[in-house]
Amino acid sequence: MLGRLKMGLAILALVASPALAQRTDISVGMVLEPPNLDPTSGAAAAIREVTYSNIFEGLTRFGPDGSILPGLAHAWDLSDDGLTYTFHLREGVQFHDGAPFSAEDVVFSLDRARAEDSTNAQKQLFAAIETVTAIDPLTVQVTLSQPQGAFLFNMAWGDAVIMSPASVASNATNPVGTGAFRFVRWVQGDRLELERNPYYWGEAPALERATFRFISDPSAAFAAMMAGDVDAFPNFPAPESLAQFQADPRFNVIVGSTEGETILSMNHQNPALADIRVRQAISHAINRQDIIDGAMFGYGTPIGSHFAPHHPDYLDLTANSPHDPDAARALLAEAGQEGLTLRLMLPPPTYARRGGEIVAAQLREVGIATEITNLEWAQWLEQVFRGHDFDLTIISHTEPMDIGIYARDNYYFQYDSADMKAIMAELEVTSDPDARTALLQAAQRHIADDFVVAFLFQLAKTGVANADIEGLWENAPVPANDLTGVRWAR
Amino acid sequence: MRRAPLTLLAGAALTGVFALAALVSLLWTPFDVTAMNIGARLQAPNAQHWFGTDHFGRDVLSMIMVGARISIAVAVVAVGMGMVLGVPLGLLAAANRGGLLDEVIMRGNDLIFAFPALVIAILITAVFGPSAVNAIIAIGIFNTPVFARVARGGALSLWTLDYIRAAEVSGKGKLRISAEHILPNIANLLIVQGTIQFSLGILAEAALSYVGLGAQPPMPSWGRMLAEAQTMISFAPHLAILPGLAIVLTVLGLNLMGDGLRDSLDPKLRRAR
Amino acid sequence: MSLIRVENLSLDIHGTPILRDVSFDIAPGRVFGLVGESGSGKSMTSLALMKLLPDGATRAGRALMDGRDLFGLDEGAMCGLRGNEIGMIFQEPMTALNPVRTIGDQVAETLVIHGAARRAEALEIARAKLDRVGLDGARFPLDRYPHELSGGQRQRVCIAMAIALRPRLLIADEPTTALDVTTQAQILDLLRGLVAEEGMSLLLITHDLAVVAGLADHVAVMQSGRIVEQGPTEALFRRRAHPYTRALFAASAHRPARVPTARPDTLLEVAGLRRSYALPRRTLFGPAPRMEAVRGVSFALHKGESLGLVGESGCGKSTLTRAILGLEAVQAGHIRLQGQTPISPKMPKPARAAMQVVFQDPYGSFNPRWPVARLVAEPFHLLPEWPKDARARVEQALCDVGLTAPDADKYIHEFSGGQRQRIAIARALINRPDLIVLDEAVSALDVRVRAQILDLLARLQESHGLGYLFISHDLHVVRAITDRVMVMRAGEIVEHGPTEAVFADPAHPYTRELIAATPVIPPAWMEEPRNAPVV
Amino acid sequence: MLRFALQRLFSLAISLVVASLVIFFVIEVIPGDPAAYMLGMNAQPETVAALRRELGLDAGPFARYLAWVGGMLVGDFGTSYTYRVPVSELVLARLGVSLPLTLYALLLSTAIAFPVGLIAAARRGSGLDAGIMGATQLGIAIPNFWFAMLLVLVFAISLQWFSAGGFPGWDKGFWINIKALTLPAVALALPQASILARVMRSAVIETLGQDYIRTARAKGLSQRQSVLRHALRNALIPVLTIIGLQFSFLLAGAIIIENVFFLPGLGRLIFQAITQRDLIVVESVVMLLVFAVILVTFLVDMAYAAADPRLRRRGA
Repeated sequence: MLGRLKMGLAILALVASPALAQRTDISVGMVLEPPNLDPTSGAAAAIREVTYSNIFEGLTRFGPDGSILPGLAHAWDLSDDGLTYTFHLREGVQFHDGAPFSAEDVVFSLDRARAEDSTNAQKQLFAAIETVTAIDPLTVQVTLSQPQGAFLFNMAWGDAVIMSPASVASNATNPVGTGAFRFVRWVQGDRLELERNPYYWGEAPALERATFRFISDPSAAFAAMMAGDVDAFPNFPAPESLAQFQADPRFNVIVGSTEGETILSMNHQNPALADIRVRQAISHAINRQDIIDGAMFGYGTPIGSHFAPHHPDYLDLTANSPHDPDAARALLAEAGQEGLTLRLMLPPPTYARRGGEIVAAQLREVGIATEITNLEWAQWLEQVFRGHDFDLTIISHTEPMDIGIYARDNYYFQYDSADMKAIMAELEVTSDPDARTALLQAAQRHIADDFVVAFLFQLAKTGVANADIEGLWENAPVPANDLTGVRWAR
Repeated sequence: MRRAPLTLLAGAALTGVFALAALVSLLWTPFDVTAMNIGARLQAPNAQHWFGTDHFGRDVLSMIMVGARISIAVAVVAVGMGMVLGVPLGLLAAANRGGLLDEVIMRGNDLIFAFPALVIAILITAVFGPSAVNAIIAIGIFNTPVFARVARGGALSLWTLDYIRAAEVSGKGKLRISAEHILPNIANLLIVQGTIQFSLGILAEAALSYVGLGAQPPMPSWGRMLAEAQTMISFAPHLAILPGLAIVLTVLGLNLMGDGLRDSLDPKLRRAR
Repeated sequence: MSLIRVENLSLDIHGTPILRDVSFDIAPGRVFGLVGESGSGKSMTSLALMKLLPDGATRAGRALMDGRDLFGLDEGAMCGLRGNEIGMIFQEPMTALNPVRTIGDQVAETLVIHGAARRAEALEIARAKLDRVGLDGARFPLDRYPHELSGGQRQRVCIAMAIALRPRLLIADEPTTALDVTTQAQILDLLRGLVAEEGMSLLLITHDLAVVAGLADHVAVMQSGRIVEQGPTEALFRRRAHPYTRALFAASAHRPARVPTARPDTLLEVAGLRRSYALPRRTLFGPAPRMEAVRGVSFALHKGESLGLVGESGCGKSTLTRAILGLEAVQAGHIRLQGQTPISPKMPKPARAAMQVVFQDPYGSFNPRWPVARLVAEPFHLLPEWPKDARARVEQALCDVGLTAPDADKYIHEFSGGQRQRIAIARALINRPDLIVLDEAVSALDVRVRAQILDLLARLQESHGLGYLFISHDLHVVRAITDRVMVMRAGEIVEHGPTEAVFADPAHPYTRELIAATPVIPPAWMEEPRNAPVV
Repeated sequence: MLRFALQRLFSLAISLVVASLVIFFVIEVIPGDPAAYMLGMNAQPETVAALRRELGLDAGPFARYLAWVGGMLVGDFGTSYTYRVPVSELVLARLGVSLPLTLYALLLSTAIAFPVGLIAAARRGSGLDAGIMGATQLGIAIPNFWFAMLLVLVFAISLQWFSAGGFPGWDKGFWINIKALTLPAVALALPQASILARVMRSAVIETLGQDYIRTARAKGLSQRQSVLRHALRNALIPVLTIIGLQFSFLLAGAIIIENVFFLPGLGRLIFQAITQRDLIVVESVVMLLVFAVILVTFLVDMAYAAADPRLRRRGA
């Protein structure tokens, strides 16, 4: 380890001489540190931001635009009944510890994820799988219990990566995958280092070394970028500083889209909020552009339903609930809810904390008082998400294509609509693209008309990078910092 | 000796300005402190907004005035709590000096001192949620042993005096003596310590609300104003500088006042000057 | 021919006049005594000579030594002078030494700082000097720390330090005031020997006329910053020309006129009293050794009687006093007041009412935040209920002790030390007790005030039929005010009997030692001035 | 001395037991489940239950307390829930930052405070003294996080003399790390130095009023000599107490500063562990800090005894 490190330093010293060569190392800033490095046993986005595609790979993978690309499987066949997928695996792939990759590893990984005692945070991705069988070392057959339109999409998630049984137990601290980079070391609380995997099956990445630095404080992040301690900050935590980076030729500001629909969630168990007039009033009280300007300094796209604007099936429904305080007041009067007081629980991210203050001010305009409580994530999960002990909360739902949450039983906002459930059930078994589009748009309209929650805006991905870096993902279809295509231009 | 009234005056004047601002804010502020005007955000100080506006377009002067109220209220109540709990403990320990109760109280004190204060504050807010009340509790807990120690120290030296003997000979019990003779005579010490703790309380409240554990929005507080301003310091420096100055000047005023008070209340120190 | 000549020394501190036109000569090899009551300016005179005055002092006059005016020297020159030409020792030996440095080191420092010797050599000289002041090398190696020595031993270290460079003038500011009488005698002997041997002059500052009488060749009497009278000791003592000198002498020899009031019935009975304290353990698991403060003390005090208790510090008289006052539990024996319930910390309140106390320190005896009326009334707390005529009784008590009724509304800081002691007595009288314990009650007072308080005590005893337990280290006072006396040493009463008998013919060697050590003015000097030879 | 030490050790042990109980049960009642936190919004209840079993969270609180305390006695602090590495490893790595930072800040504050306090005491009442006292008042009044902000703005962003934060690691060389710790240490040291200078000044002034200083002056020592030879060592005793207190304060109290300079120190570990409900880490680190404080207090007591011969023989 030390020897390797010294060699690395020597190489670094050689290549770091000015104008000799392009830089081949990068320091990437992240707001949150991953708690551990096993994406199959933990939900933290930070785990994926480090490991996705860099260390671990799945059968399929997301491209920068959200399309599904071949991963460890270079091709696949689907049976006519839509129940059996046959994956053809790549040849000559090996894990970082030298273990060869084969169909058995796929069987192991998928079986582990759906087992009784699985601790996979997205276990529902695997719910449709009936059996997984290795036909031969390079062929795997997956049988589903019912056709699933999104199966290949599901297999591209970070939670569905393939691991080796030999190293699975220690992946939390010493991840061993098949990706283009391998794990070097992790200084907890500070940084995590990767180096190029010389035995990578695909095209060798341009970078030789990559360091992720964990900087949670927004002003520290700003300082680190400005001082050149960090080369890129793909999810920069302080949108207010972006204008300055934009004005500085040393930096590129990368503004892209995410899958994060940011909503003002309402608890339908609260008798006042069970009344659609109150919910509609709240929706009219909200001024989306003020929230985007005030909280996100202009970064974000207003939405009128729970759907990503960059998706082809998106419908712009913002006109359904325009900013109209008078209408809001009238609706509240009609519902007999003047003088309503609601508890607004806010998780840590800026969009929630700042957005919450603006929302509170806007609700006050129409006569709704709010009591703001700032919660940490753990408390938010326990109290709001699991305990349903809240009236209002602001949260960004970052999973892709997650409009289905409005059809879930006993989901935290406690919305219960038979119509919505019917739409989603039909969608599940529909594979015709036009029919799917129609269903998805019906779903968008349904929840917008029901004013289930107040839809605020689509979270933007705002990153900052050294102007000489190219190949960073602009958008975030999934949380990831895929470094395989990143290179220094000069 | 001649400097004492000057520091006292300067300190009282500084503190008075902020106390006055806090009082006035109860009745009137230049602007509604919670009213947002996103269009008018991040204005530098100008004729209309003397201290400029913040990222939500709120008036910074109004926020600083209300923030003074929060800071002072939290610090006063926390110091009061420390006094109410700590002074009787200290008196009790001194009355039983050398005894088991004394030992238990003093060891308990040491133990509280041994806990890292900010960490405990974070734990308290993790249990009860962040709020001004919990900030008060956290600061108050750490004020308690301070006052216990000061009260005990002052009381111990008094317990050796003959008028305490005389009171004992007059059949007075420890508690009665502590209340009648000891407490009034350590009042000076407690007032001086109270001023110091008050200023520390302001700093502690600022630190707690800076990390988001103090008063919750929309109530403005100096610490949170600083935290929010931090990322904007390079293009809206007034947001970071003005609340910071408010903290510095209030604490400075209180410290000067504490020094002045000590000098004028403690004849021993007055002689030493 | 004089070693040092002070001319018209005047001193103000922050504008307050302290000294006015003080002039005197000290001859080589002679002892010059400066006597006066507290606040008369005698210590300031010595500090002025050393130029160690506090901030804010302004000075006029001259102090000539070898024709040089000390007051005209700069600080550097003075540093060269102090410790070298003029040595000085102070009143409080317990705090005069640096607690964190060894005694050898501190004595040697005098030599090193003046460049008189290198360190190793200086330590040798320090050894010799310590031997000279009576601290032999076997028991007092150079690496002892001050806290390991008693007060008298520390004063010896201070003396060794002051004489290390054989200065020509030694200033001793109340060198024995803080010491026990037997120790005082030894230190005075030592100073006398040093003056004779080393041929240096001594400026001895004291409030005690008897000390001066035994030691000084010349005496100056100071009052309020002025020297009112000076001259050769014996002549001055005999002549007493100035009224103040006369008053001072009269007061120091004062014995109040007493009428015997003792009756045979027992007021206080102490039988077989024992009290010991645990000391820190010497070994980890062995039993803690105990210090026996009081070892089987028995005595009785009769109604209207004045009983003295004398002894040096550490003899156990404080513990005994506390036990009698019911502030401390005892391990064996008992104390009864008028044959009632035994006295103990848990005794019922009314049982305490028959006994009161007056303490030594007139400044620490009163809560500064209470008016005198409340202070004096405090013992009413012992009564079953607060008397309706409380105010009248307070005023009566104040009048009894020579104060006035309006004084009841003042605060304690408005009174002088002697007046405070009167208030303390008023407080003790308020419940009309039978017994008053006087714990060093006049020890902190100047002689003239002391005489007045003694008169007051004698008068009150007569008028109120009081019993006194008079505890003191001062044999003069005990002799003046008591009927019987007990001598206490190491927790035991070694001798007791009628006061005059004990003083005239002490039986126990320790009593004899005590009496011998007490400095006295030769009785012949004290005859009325008209008999004195004219000088 | 030995007896004194043993006595203090005994009360130290009792304090630790009480502290461990308080810490464990306070942290137990914190709402929020580490397993739920780790698995996020989409996790199914049985998945959370499985993870709880895996982490050993299904045992009763009392059993877990005993296991925790028992483990600590043999040097096993348990395994972090989220990081999945031994707590002792985490803590050791963080100490590698926090300890040097604390010592650096302490060194700075002492190096500033000693001469400043001494000069102010020696020139008591002068304009210089007034100036120094005013400056220290200001130093105490400035919140250290605000000061840190200004330091970053000036020295890292504008002048670029220092990096804005981070910690290269000791394997990268000594000076580079010292440089990285300089701004944080300055931010931490300023208020501490101000306090220490004031304590130093009043301690020296107090000792200067002692009788033995008068004795020393009467021996012919100049004002300066008497300060250096006699006042200083006696004045050190209260100063030592403050330094002891500051050590423990800095060790844990640097959370905010560690955030501003994104240093991987103990304070941030605790903060992060609390938000992630990594309770075993919180418990162990708080316990360790309490232990450190109690130990430092003990050492300061022992240092007193060494500095002051009057205490040295107490109970010997």
